[in-house]
Amino acid sequence: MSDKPFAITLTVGSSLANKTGAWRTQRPWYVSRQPPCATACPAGQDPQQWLYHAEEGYYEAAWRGIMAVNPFPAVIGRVCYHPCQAACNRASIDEPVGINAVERFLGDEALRQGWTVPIGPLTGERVLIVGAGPAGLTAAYHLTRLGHAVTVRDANPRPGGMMRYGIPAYRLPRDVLDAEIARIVAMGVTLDLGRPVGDLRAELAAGEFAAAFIAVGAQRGRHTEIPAGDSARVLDALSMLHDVAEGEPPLLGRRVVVYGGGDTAMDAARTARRMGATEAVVVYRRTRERMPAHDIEVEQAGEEGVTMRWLSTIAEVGEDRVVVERMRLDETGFPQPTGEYEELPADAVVLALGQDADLSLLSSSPEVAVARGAVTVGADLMTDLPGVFAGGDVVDGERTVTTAIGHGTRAAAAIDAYLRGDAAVPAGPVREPATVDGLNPWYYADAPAAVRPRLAAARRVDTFDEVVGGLDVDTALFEARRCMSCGNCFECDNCYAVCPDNAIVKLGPGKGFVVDLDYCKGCGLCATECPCGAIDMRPEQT
Amino acid sequence: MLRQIEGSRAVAEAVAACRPQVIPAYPISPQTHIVEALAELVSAGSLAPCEFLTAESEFGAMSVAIGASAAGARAYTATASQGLLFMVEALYNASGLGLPIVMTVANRAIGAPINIWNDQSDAMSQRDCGWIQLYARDNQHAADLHVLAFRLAEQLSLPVMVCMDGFVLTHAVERVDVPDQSTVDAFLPPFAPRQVLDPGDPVSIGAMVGPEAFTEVRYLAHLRNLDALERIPALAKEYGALAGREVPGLVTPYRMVDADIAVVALGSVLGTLADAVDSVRADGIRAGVLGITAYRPFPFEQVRQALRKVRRVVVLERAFAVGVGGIVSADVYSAIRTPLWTVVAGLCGRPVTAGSLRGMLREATTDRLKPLTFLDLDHDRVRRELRAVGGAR
Amino acid sequence: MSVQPVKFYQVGSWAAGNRLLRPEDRSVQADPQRANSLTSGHRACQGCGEALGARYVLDTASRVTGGRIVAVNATGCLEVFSTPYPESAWRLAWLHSLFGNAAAVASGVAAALRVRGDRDTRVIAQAGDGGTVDIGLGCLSGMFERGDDVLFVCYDNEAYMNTGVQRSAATPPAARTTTTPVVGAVPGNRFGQGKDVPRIAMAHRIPYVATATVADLRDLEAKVAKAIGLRGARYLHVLVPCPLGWGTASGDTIRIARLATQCGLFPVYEAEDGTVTATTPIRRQVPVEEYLKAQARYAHLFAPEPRRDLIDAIQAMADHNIDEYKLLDGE
Amino acid sequence: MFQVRIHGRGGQGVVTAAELLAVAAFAEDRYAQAFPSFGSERTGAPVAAFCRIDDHPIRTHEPIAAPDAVVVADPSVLHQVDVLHGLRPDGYLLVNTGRSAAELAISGAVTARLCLVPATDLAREHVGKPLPNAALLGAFAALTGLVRLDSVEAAIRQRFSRPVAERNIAAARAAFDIVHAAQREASNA
Repeated sequence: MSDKPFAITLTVGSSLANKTGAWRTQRPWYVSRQPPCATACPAGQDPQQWLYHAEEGYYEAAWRGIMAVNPFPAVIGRVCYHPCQAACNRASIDEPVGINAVERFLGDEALRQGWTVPIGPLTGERVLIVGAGPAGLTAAYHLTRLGHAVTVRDANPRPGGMMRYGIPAYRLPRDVLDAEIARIVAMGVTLDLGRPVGDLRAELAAGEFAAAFIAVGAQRGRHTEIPAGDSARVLDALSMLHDVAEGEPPLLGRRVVVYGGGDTAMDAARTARRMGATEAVVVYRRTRERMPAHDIEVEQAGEEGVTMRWLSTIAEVGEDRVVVERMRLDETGFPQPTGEYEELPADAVVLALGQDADLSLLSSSPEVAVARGAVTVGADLMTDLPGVFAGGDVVDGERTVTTAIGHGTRAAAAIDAYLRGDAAVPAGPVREPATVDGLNPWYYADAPAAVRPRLAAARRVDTFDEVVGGLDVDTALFEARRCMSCGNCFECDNCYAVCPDNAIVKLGPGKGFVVDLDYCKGCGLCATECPCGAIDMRPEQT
Repeated sequence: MLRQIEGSRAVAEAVAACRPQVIPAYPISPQTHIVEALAELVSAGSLAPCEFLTAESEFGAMSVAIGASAAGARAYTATASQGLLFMVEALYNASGLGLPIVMTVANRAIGAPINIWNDQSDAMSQRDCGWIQLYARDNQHAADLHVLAFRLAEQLSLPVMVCMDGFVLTHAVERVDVPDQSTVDAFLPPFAPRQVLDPGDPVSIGAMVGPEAFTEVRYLAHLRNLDALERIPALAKEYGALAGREVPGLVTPYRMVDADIAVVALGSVLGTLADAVDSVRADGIRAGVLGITAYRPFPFEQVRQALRKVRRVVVLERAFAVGVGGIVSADVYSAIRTPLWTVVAGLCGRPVTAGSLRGMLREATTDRLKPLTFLDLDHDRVRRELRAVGGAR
Repeated sequence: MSVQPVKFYQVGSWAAGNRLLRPEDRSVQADPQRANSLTSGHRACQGCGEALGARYVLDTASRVTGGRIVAVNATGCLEVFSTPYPESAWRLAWLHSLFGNAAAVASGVAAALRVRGDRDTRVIAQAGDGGTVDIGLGCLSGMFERGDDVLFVCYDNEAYMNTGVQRSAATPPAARTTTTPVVGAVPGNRFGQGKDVPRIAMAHRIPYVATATVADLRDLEAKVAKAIGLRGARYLHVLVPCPLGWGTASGDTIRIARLATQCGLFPVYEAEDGTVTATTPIRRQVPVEEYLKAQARYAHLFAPEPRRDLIDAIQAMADHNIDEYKLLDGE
Repeated sequence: MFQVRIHGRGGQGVVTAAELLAVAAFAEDRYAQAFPSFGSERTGAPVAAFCRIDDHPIRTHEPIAAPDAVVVADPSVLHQVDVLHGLRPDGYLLVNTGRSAAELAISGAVTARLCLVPATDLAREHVGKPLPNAALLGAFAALTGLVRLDSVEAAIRQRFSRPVAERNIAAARAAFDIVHAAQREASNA
């Protein structure tokens, strides 16, 4: 304005003519890092991605995020040992985010709301899946979404595999399992039950199926030679759990000894308590620390009155007792006999010494390599027999429902690619890991994990009611919001606020931010004050 | 209205008639009676709306005036001597920012040695601070100059200093026609600032200016200051017509028509000079007086014209530059470019008597006056002191 | 089971904004429509804490008053880097007069507004520590004592940065400045000197005195809003780290300010009518070393050989603050 | 032009006295100029004030060196300052005292126009306070005839609130009468 005194009085905002971006030697760069929860998930889920929706109360969107990978949120929300939480960066601040509990809440909410998943246009291709367990049903779900016609065959009269016949109802209520399976079946999957597949080659000879997925699981309980009297009752844990699941519980008596140290042993002992056993003793040859069973299982078993005998082997089984030999660990940590014996009263002995897969269906397919009881597969889970894939407990790896679901998902993708004639499954972008030292934890308020209510331990022993309760709407939201969004912008506006030069442009909800390079001097405040480490400073090339 | 009234009171009432809106003040003799009177008028509600603030220092007082003026309020304050010097930084800022503040300086000497009596060393020390400087010859003039000062300041967006001799005028009870409200209102429109701090139309006032523009800023300020030489006579005429009396503007000649010796001076000494001139004329000495009202900007042309035919020019100084001599003399010389006499008189309240002035005129006309003379200097005392320090000359 | 109240644990109340919050509950700085009172193109150094503090304060004041503010600025970095002819980075009515008179000039502006009957426009005076605790203290005290309707904000970076990092009365003990060089038995600034101006302000019994830092945006904004809501003389003392003068990385400005509060050296509190009414507790206490180590102006405390004695003396100052302001008494 | 110098002590109101005299002259439409001896004297210190009265505008601002009249409001300054300094040979000397010239050790030779008046006593009597100004002005009016008594009264009324003014006017009149009577005696003698 000319009426203003020359030079002494200036027009407001005229500094915009001075492009201070020229001072910059480094520039902020918005990045997306791989959160540890996603890295750790055997099912290949990215919990952060769906928690983001859950934080806002968009539960259906969150649930669909899960369903993109895992069709069993309600099941996994109960039976998963959640390695995601073990990896969670929040553990270094207070406690890990209860990802698993939120997943269960979302799974249950979906069942309450009756949410369904659409299927794609039919391709006309048919796929055979052997085994209606988590791996098989997951593969069936994804293939069906992709438009392929899927037939699932299983020897058992009911679907679910280990989810039904291995995991007791107090850990996984059957109505939940049935509902999530029913949702898959409703998509058009053909279930062919009570129909074991004896010879895969013969099965595929008809050419009805363009591809097959072997997911028969490991159903056969391992045995060991123990001298036993004629009248001694020795059962196998798997068949015991199977019979209980089928409603034909075996007679065990008042005093039960379970032999083994895995989760199955805990399941057997806790089931025995529920079947009326006054004493349930777990005998294991190593120490608690070396026990393969997950802590939560051991802990809950203890709460339910199950007792443990570490460093012990069963030498002999009599009519109403077992003879136990004490062991000691040698320097390699291997148990060695001590020659010291004692007796335990026992009406029945349940063997939980691990399981093997029944691979007889491959007996006429020698080209399919098998090593140490597991089918050999490539990265795409395909066997040596083109078009024949395998996953779940029949291949090498951790034998959990979560891992099986991961296999099912990967196999489905691989089978789809195979059917389309694509070479490899397109791999997702490789992201740098979001480590805890990349965070600025100051900005995260302290928060304890939401309480997961439990039924009184006393009630568990005579009922198969679910032991661990779920989160309600409030606590689910609470838990979801504890996520720190490691390595990925969650629009906290810090970068926008801390820039001394107003050089961060806010694009609006969901759109994030961009740097105005006309004015950014490259001070790096935005990167330092980004809570989740989603901004890098990169040198300007000169 | 004609009143027998103390100069400070007359000035305070003239200022009040100008409706100042913010008056910050810090007390210092001999300015006190002016701000006391204004404080009373504000408290009594007869000057409203107006904010009277007691500042924590003269520096603070001028700073408050700067803020008030920049925010669009008519601001006034008064000070003297050390107080004016304590304000110096803010004085330059007020003129640099072009804020039309009006301030009375009740002229007083500067210490050390500490003193309270009248001379013009204080205002003279600020002759270059960018303010317009007007010097009152008597209390009527002082009262009228304040009314004129507000209009002039606001026309030019420049601060104006009205200088009146401390005690000699501020404490003298004389006959004054105190400007009445209707006359002032007719002459002085409400303050319409050139620039104002307004959230509705924001500007940034007080930028840092470097070599690329500072010279131009200063040159423009100089032109604006010179503009006062055109406006002052017009305003004096206009206001004089309204007030019904003559209001001395840039310069005032007295018996200069046939004068061959002229005394140039500022302030209250002009009255005494007129008496002295009258009496020496009785002795046949054709003397005259040129009174200067507007010292900044300096009216070179008017002074040149007034002294055109004069053979001898004496500049009577109420202040002096140690190591140099006359202050006003330098300005007068650059106006006339002919040799002149500098007489330093009445420092720190030493009376300037008609007798001494007559003697001065006689010496001047007989060429016995030294180029730099200290009127009524106690030569014996000086000689004794010089001897005492062994610095006899 | 006990239902816990739903909070935004992802960022709590610490980050500027949060997509989970209602817009009105987000900080002013999260608002895409914020005033940007000090806009882009100013010439402050990279990571300047003062530039940040000034925008935080004035944007909040602007939001609270609907843009009716006038700012008076003392001479100093903020003035120099914001208004070098021909460009101004301010987007509000702004006046710079002198180094030592910001408070008095603001008093004059307030008087002018009062006499014009404008009660909506609020006056903010701002100065660095030099313009506040040293050369400006006389005018500031006068403004306090008269109760003029002005909010005076001191952006304290603990030295005269504009002139090249010379000591001010706000420079902390042991700190290196160009006039407190690191030589002699006690290198850097002397112990036992300096002024606690917030306390001096409190001694005037003015309605509101508060300290804050650029590390706690919401706290700062709340205090500005509260101060603007009150009439009379108010004083806000904001710690603004200076990367140049403190010898810190430009990206660490906020982190350093945070450490200053978390070690106890800079107590954050509010006082009304001369009495402390609220303090912001330390959330994650750290020893003073962590704060000192990050700044080159304290390098001589750690090398060539560590000066445990001086570090302990500084820790003692922090501990004294922690006791005096009960900084560890939890929320 | 008639010039007056008033001597007294700080706090006795000699400055006010000079001002009242000027106002009285103004009331008679004459020109006057009153001013104090500029200084920072505190209460009790000897001070002086001045007043000029003329029928023409007064231009000069120099101090009064040769007064036509000297008023001494406090006799205790008589031998402390040279109150007679510059006094015209035929000048007036008005002294506030209840004593005689001899007692005050003022030789009658000083001036023919010496006048002693107990202004403080009159003030005590009429005003109730030992403030001699009004009485002295009344006496001055009688002694010099420079201003009329009613002009002095007008000045007093203008300056003070009504009751105070009336009491001071009473004192002024009393002093006026005393001096007037004394003058008549002298002229009759």
